[in-house]
Amino acid sequence: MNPANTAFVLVSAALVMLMTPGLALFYGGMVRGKNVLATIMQNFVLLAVIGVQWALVGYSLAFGPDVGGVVGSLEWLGLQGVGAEPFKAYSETIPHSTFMIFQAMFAIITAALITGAWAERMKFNAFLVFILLWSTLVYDPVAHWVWGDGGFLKGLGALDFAGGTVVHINAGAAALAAALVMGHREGYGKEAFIPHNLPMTILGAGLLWFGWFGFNAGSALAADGLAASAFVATHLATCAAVLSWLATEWLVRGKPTTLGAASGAVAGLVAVTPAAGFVGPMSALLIGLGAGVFCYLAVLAKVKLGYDDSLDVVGVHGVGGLWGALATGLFASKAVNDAGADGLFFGNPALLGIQAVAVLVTIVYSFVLSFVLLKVVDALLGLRVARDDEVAGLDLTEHQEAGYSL
Amino acid sequence: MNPANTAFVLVSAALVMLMTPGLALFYGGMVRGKNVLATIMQNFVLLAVIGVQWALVGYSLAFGPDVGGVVGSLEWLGLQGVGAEPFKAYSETIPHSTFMIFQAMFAIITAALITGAWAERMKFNAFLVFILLWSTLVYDPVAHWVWGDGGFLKGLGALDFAGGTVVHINAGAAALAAALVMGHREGYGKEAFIPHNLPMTILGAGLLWFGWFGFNAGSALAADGLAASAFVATHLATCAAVLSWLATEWLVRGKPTTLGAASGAVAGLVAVTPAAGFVGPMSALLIGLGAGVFCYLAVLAKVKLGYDDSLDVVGVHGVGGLWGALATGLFASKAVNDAGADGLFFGNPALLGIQAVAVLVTIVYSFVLSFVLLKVVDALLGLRVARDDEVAGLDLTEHQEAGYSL
Amino acid sequence: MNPANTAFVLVSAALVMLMTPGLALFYGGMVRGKNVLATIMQNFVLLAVIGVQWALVGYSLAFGPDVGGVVGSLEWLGLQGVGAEPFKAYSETIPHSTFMIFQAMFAIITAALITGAWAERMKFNAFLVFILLWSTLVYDPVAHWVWGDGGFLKGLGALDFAGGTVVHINAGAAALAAALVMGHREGYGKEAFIPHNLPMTILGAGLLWFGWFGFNAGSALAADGLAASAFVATHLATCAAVLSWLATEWLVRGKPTTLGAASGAVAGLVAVTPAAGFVGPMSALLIGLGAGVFCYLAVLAKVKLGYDDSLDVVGVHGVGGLWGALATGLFASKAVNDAGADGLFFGNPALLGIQAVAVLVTIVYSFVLSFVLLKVVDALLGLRVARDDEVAGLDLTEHQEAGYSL
Amino acid sequence: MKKIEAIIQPFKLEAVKEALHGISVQGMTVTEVKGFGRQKGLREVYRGMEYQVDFIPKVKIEVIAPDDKVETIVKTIMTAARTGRIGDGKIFVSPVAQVIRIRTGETGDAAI
Amino acid sequence: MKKIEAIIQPFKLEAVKEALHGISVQGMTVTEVKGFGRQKGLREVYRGMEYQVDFIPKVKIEVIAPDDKVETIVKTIMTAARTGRIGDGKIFVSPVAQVIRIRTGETGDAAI
Amino acid sequence: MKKIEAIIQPFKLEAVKEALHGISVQGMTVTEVKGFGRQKGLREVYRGMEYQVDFIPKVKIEVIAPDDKVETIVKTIMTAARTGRIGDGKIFVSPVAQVIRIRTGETGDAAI
Ligand SMILES: Nc1ncnc2c1ncn2[C@@H]1O[C@H](COP(=O)(O)OP(=O)(O)O)[C@@H](O)[C@H]1O
Ligand SMILES: Nc1ncnc2c1ncn2[C@@H]1O[C@H](COP(=O)(O)OP(=O)(O)O)[C@@H](O)[C@H]1O
Ligand SMILES: Nc1ncnc2c1ncn2[C@@H]1O[C@H](COP(=O)(O)OP(=O)(O)O)[C@@H](O)[C@H]1O
Repeated sequence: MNPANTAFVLVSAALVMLMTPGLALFYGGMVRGKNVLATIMQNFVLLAVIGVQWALVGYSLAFGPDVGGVVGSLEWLGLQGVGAEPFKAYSETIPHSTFMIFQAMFAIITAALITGAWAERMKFNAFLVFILLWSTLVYDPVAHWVWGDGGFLKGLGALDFAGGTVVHINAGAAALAAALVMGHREGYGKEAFIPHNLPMTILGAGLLWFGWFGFNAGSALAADGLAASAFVATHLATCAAVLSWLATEWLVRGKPTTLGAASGAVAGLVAVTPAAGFVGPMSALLIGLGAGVFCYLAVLAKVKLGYDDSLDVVGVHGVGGLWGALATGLFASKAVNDAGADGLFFGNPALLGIQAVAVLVTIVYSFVLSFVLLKVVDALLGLRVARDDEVAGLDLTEHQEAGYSL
Repeated sequence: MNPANTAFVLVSAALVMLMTPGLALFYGGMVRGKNVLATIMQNFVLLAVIGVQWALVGYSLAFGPDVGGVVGSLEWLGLQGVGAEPFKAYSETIPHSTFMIFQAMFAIITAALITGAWAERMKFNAFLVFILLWSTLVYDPVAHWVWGDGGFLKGLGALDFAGGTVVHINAGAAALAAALVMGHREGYGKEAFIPHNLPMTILGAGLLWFGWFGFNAGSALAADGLAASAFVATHLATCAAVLSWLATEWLVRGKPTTLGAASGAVAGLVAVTPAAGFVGPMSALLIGLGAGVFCYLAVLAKVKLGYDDSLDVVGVHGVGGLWGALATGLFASKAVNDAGADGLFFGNPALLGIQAVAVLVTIVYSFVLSFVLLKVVDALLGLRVARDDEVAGLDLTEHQEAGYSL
Repeated sequence: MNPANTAFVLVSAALVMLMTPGLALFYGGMVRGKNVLATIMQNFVLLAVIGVQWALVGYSLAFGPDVGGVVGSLEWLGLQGVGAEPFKAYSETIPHSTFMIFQAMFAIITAALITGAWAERMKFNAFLVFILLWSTLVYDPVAHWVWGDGGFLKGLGALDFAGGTVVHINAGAAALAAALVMGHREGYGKEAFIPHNLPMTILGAGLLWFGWFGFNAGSALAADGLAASAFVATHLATCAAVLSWLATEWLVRGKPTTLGAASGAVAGLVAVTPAAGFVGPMSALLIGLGAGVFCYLAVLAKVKLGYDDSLDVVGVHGVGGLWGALATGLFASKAVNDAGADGLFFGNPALLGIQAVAVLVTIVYSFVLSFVLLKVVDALLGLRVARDDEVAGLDLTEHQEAGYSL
Repeated sequence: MKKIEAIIQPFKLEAVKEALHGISVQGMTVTEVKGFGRQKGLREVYRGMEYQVDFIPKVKIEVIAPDDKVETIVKTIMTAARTGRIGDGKIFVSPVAQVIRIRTGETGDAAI
Repeated sequence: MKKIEAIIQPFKLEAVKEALHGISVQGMTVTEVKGFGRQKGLREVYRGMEYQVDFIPKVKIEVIAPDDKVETIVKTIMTAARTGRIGDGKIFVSPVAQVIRIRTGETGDAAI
Repeated sequence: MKKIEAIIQPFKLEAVKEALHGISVQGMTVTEVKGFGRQKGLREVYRGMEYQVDFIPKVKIEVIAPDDKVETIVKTIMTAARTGRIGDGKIFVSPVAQVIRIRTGETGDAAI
C-alpha cells in the first residue's frame, strides 16, 4: 500500500467523475434550447444508473475472476470482497476499492458518450433500458477483454492505456448503430440545427480536458514518472489537435471556430487515450495533429454519408479512438514504458497488427450487439418520442421542465 | 508527517472550497433571473466573510483547547500557533494548518447552505450581520461539541464522519427558523416561481458532487483504505438517491425531472456525509435510497405546511442530514472502521440512541439561537428588502447590477 | 523521487490548467454577448498555442541551461532530455517532466491574462502572431531571469513564489502597451459596455480561485508544511481582498456588487501570488486588504486616465502584482520559509529594494517589447477588426458563430 | 374591430390578465418591450463605472376586440394596471380592417 | 397599403416564409411573442410544485403590402400555417397610411 | 394621432433616440425583432455545416404622436437611422383612434 498512489488515484477518480457533468454541458450547449435539459439529463443520470449497476454487477463482470478470457465471474457481485486490501493483479499499492471506483467512472462516461448520437429524439425510458443492457452486455465484457485479468485481448498483447478501445471505439460503434437505427431528427437537412449555447459547450470542453488528466495519468495507478509522462502526452496531443482542427477548418471554411477548438480538444484527448502511457511527447504531438484532421474530416463526411449522429460521437470518438489505437501501434515505445511494447516506428510492426485486431473485434462486437439491443428496445418500448413531442422539445415533453425562463 | 496525507487533504480542501461556488450556481439557477446575482453573491461572499472570521476567531472557538466541553478557548485567535507542526489530537500526519484550512471550507459551506431559505427577499447587510453571528455563536460551538478535542457530543460517542450534524442538520434547523421568521416571498402561491436556468443548477450539482469527494473522503485526513471506503460510500449513496428521487417523482408526478436528479444527488450526498467513513458500500446504497425518498417527500410536505423555504434547505439538508445521522446509528460497522462503532443492524442499539441525542441537541440549539438572532437582526436592520425592491429584483436593488444583458 | 510530491504537483498542474477555461469564462461574461465566443476563444486556444510552443521551444528558453543569466539555451528544444528523472536545480523529488508541465500551465495563463486588454476589437490572426512572439520573446526570458537556474534576478535575491513578477506584472505591462496601441473600442464613452452574463463571470472567478491553490501551493513543489502555508496564505489574502474591494465600493458607490466580489477575489489572488510561500497568515490578510483597495482604485483611475483596457488587466493584474511583489518585500519572513528572506517589517529593508528592482526591470522590458511587437504586427497584419465587424460583433465576423441561439 | 395595445409594467401582467378573463376576454398576445418615457431607469454599476439604463422593461399586451367591447376592455386594463406612479404606461386603440382565424378560416368578430 | 399581422405557431415560421417567398413577398418582420388563447399551455413541475404555464410561445409576422396583394398574402399564410388544431393563430389586417424606405426615402408602394 | 413604426439597424438605436430627444419626443417603445428583406444574413458554421442565417436582428421603434408632429418625426428618424446601405429599414405610419395614459386617465394628445 502506498498512500501517495492512493491519493493520486482517488483524486483521479474524482476528476474522471467530473467529466460526466462536463460532457453533459459539452453536449447540452450543442443542442437546441428546447432539448438542453433532456440532453444533460441523459448524461447526469448515468452517474447514478451505471454507478449502481457497476457496484451490483458491472465491476464483477468486467474485472472479476476470469471466465474463459471473455468475461468476469459473478464472484464480486455487490462488491463482495472488494475492500481496502489491494488486488495484486490490478495494483499492489492501492486499495482494491480505489481501483474499483476509479474504473466505475470509466463505465459511466463511456455510456454517457453514446448519448450524443441520439440527442434530441430518444425517449427517456427507452434510453434507460437500452443503456443498462448496453453497459452490462457490451461495456463490461469489452472492458474485461482488454483490461481484465485474463482478458483475451490483453493476452494477445493489445495496448490500451486508458481506454481508446474500451471507451471510445466502443462508444463510437454503438453510436453508429444508434444513428442508423433511430434515423434523422425532424427537420434534418431543412432546418438549421444551431448550438444554442456555445459558452456552455466550451465550459464542458474545459472540464473534460481537466478531468482527462485523471483519466489518463490516473491510469498509471501510481504517482510516478509514468503518470507524469501520460499527463504530458495527454496535454500535448490535445494542444496539437486543437491546432490541426482549427487549421483544417480555416483552410476549408475560411474561419476557425470556437466549436472547432472545443471539438479538436476532445478529438485530441480521445486519440491520445490509448497511447498516453506508451508514447513520448513528440509522438503525442503527432497523434494529436492527426486527430484534429481526421476527426474534422470524419465530421464533414457524416453529412455526405447522410446518417444523423446528432453530436458527432462517431466522428470524434469512433474515428479519434480508432486513430489513437492504431497510432499506439505506430508510436509506442519501450523506452517510455517497458511494460508496454514497441510500435511500428520503433521496429515492431507486429503491434500494429495486434492493435488492428483489437479494434476490429471491438467494433464488430459493439456495433452488432448495439444494433440488436436497439431493435429489441424499439420493439418493446419505441425508441423515439412522438413527432409532436420532438417539435415541442424533449425538455417539456419528457421532463415537464424548461431549461431557461429568463 | 506524511506528505501523501498532506497532499490528499490539501487537494480535498481545494475541492471543498469549490463546493461554495458550486452551491452558488446550484441555488442561482433555481431563483428567478432578477435575483440570480443576489443569490450567488450571498454564497460567494461567504468564502471571504467566514474565511476571515475562521482565521481570526472561528477556528479557535471550534477546535481550540477545550473549555468545559462546549467551546474552544481563544488561545488560537488569529491562528496563533497553528502552523506546519501537526496537532496530534486532530491528525499526527498533516500540518496543523492543513487541518485548519480544510475545516475552514466546512464552516464556509455550512453558512452558505442556509442562504437558500431566504433567497429572493433578504437584505444584504442584514444577511452579513446575521451570518457572522450565526457562524460564531452557532456553527463554531456545535463543531466543537462534535469534532473538537474534548467536545461533549464526541465524548458521548456520537459519530459524524464529515458533518451530517455539524453541517447539514445545523444548517437545516437555521433554515427553518429563517423561513418562519422571514415569511413568504411576494406572490407566493399566486405567481409561478420557476427556476430561471436549470443547466446552471445542474452544473452546480456536478461541482458539488465533485467537491464532496474532498468533503467526505478528505475527512479521513489520510490517503488510506478508509478514505477509499468513504469515497465509495459517497458515490454509491448519491447514485442511489438520484434513482430513488427520480423513481418517486415518476410515480407521484408522472415524469422524472432534471431538477429532481440534481436534488436527489444533493440529498444523497447530504445523507451519506455523517456515515461515509463508517458504513460499507451496500449500506451506503440503502442510505442513498432512503435519502431520495425522504427528502422528496419532505419537499412536497413543505407546500402543505406552508412555510416558504425558497430552495428547500430544510427538506434537503435538514431532513437528509437527520436521516443520515440516524442511519449512521443503524448501519455503522466496526468492520469498516474500527475507530467507529457498530450500529443497530450490527448489534448495537445504543449507537442509535446516541445519534438521536446528538441530533436533538443540535436541532434545538441551532433552531432556537437562529430564531433569536434573526429577530434581533430584524429589530436592528430589518431582514427583508422593501416590497418594491423585491418585485424589481434584488440584483438591481441590492447590487445595482443585472445578471444578464444578452 | 517522492510519489506524494509528484501526485501533488501533477494535480496542481491540472488545477492550473483549469484556470485558463476559468479565465475564459471570467472574461467571457464581462464582454457583450456578440463578443463572448471571440473572447473565450482567445483564452481557450492559448492552451493549445502556448502548450505546443512550450514543448518545442518555450521551456528550453525559460528553464534550459543558463546563457549569461538572461535566457535558457536551446538544449531542451522539443523536450529533449526532459523525462522521468528529476532535474535537481528545480526539484529533487519530482520527475523533470512534472515540473515542465506544471510550468507550461503558467506560460499559458500568463498569455491568456493579457487578452482582457484588447477584448472586443482584436483580429484573431494578429492575436495569434503577437501572442506567439510575446510568449517567446517576453515571457520566456522573464521567467528565466526570476526562476531559471542562473537567472539574473534570482541571483539578485528577488523573491517571487508563484509569479507576481513573471506572470502578473508581466501581463499587466503588456496589457498597458496593448490598450495604448489599440485605442478605444467603438462607442467607448458613449455606449454602455455592460457585462452580458455575470453568473458566467462568477463561475470563472470560482474556477480561478480553485485552480489558484494549485498555482500557489503547487509552487512549493512538495506536499509539505510550506505548501500548506502557501495554501492558507492564498485563501486568506483572497478573502480579505473580496472584503476590502466590496467595502471600498460600498463607500464610494453605495452598493457592493457581485462583479466587485469576483474582481476582489482575483485581485487578492494576484497580490498574494509572489508572497504566498514567504508570509504568515496575518501578513497574507493584510496583503489581501491592500489588494482590494488598490486594485479598485486603479480600475477607477483607468476611466480618468482614458485608456481602454477592456477588462482591467492593468488595474487588477498589473497593480495587484506590483503591490504583491512589493508587499513580499515588506512581509516576507524567514520564520515562514527559511529558503526565503526577511522583509522590511522583519528587519531587512534591502529586500524591498531588490523587489523594486525586479519589478522595474520587468515592467520596462515587458512594456517596451510588447509595444514594439504590437506595432510590428499592426504594420504587418493590422491589429483591429474593421469598424463594421466590431459593431456586428467578433463572434460572427471572426468566427462565423453566435454564442447563443436561445 | 379594434386593436387595443397596452404598454404596462411587467409585474402587472398577471393582474391585467385576470381582469380581462373576468370580462371574458380570453385571447391576447404579449410581447416583451423596452419602454422609454418619463420614468427614469435604474443605474447599474460595473467596476466603478455607472451606467444609466435609460429604458425600462415593459410588457405590451395586444387584444383584438369588436368595437362594442373596446371601452370595457380599456377601462378594465386601466384599473388593473394602475399603480398611480410614473411609468404605468399607455393604451393605444387603432382600427383593424379584418381578422381571420387560421384554423377555421372564420373572419370578423367570429374569429376573435 | 395594409399591415398584415399573423400570430402563428413557431414551428410553422419556416413554412410560412417559404410560401410568402413563393408569391414574391420578400420583406417581413418577425417577433417572438407569448400567446394566450384557447390553447392550453403545458404544465411544468419543479420539486413537486406544478405550474400551469398559461402562455404559449408564438411568432408574430408583420408584412406591409399594397392593398391589391393583401388577399393573396392572407390566403397564403393561412394555408401554410394551418395544422387544423387549436392554437393555429390569427391574422389581423389593418390600414397603413404611409411607408418610407429609410435608405432611399422612397415612399408608398415603391418602399415596400 | 398616428403610430410611427420604424424598423432600424440595432446599432442605430442610440442615434435615433438622441435625435428624437432633440425634437422633444420623450416617449417610445422598442422591441427586438428579426427582419427579413433584401439584406442577406450572415453564414454561420458549426462543425463544418454551414447555415445561412436568413434573418437579421433589427429593432422596432414605436412612437405615438399627434398628427402635426408626424412629418418631423419621420424625417428625424430617417436622417438618424440612415447609413445608405441595404438593410437600413422602413418606417410605417398608421392611424390611431385613441390614446390613454394609464396613470392619470388622460386621453388624446395630452396622454402622449
Ligand atoms: N409617445 C409614445 N409612443 C410610444 N410609447 C410610449 C410613448 N410614450 C410613452 N410610451 C410608453 O409608455 C411607457 C410609460 O411612459 P412614461 O412616460 O414612463 O410614464 P406614464 O405612462 O406614467 O406617462 C414608456 O416606457 C413607453 O414604453
Ligand atoms: N383577441 C385576441 N387578440 C390578440 N391575440 C389573440 C386574440 N385571440 C387569440 N390571439 C392569439 O392567437 C393565438 C391562438 O389563439 P387560440 O385561441 O389559442 O387558438 P385559435 O387560433 O385556434 O383560435 C393566441 O395564443 C394569441 O396569441
Ligand atoms: N414588406 C415588409 N413588411 C414588413 N417589414 C418589412 C418589409 N420589407 C422589409 N421589412 C423590414 O425592413 C428590414 C429592411 O429591409 P431590407 O429589404 O433588408 O432593406 P431596405 O430597408 O434597405 O429596403 C427588413 O429586415 C424587415 O425587417
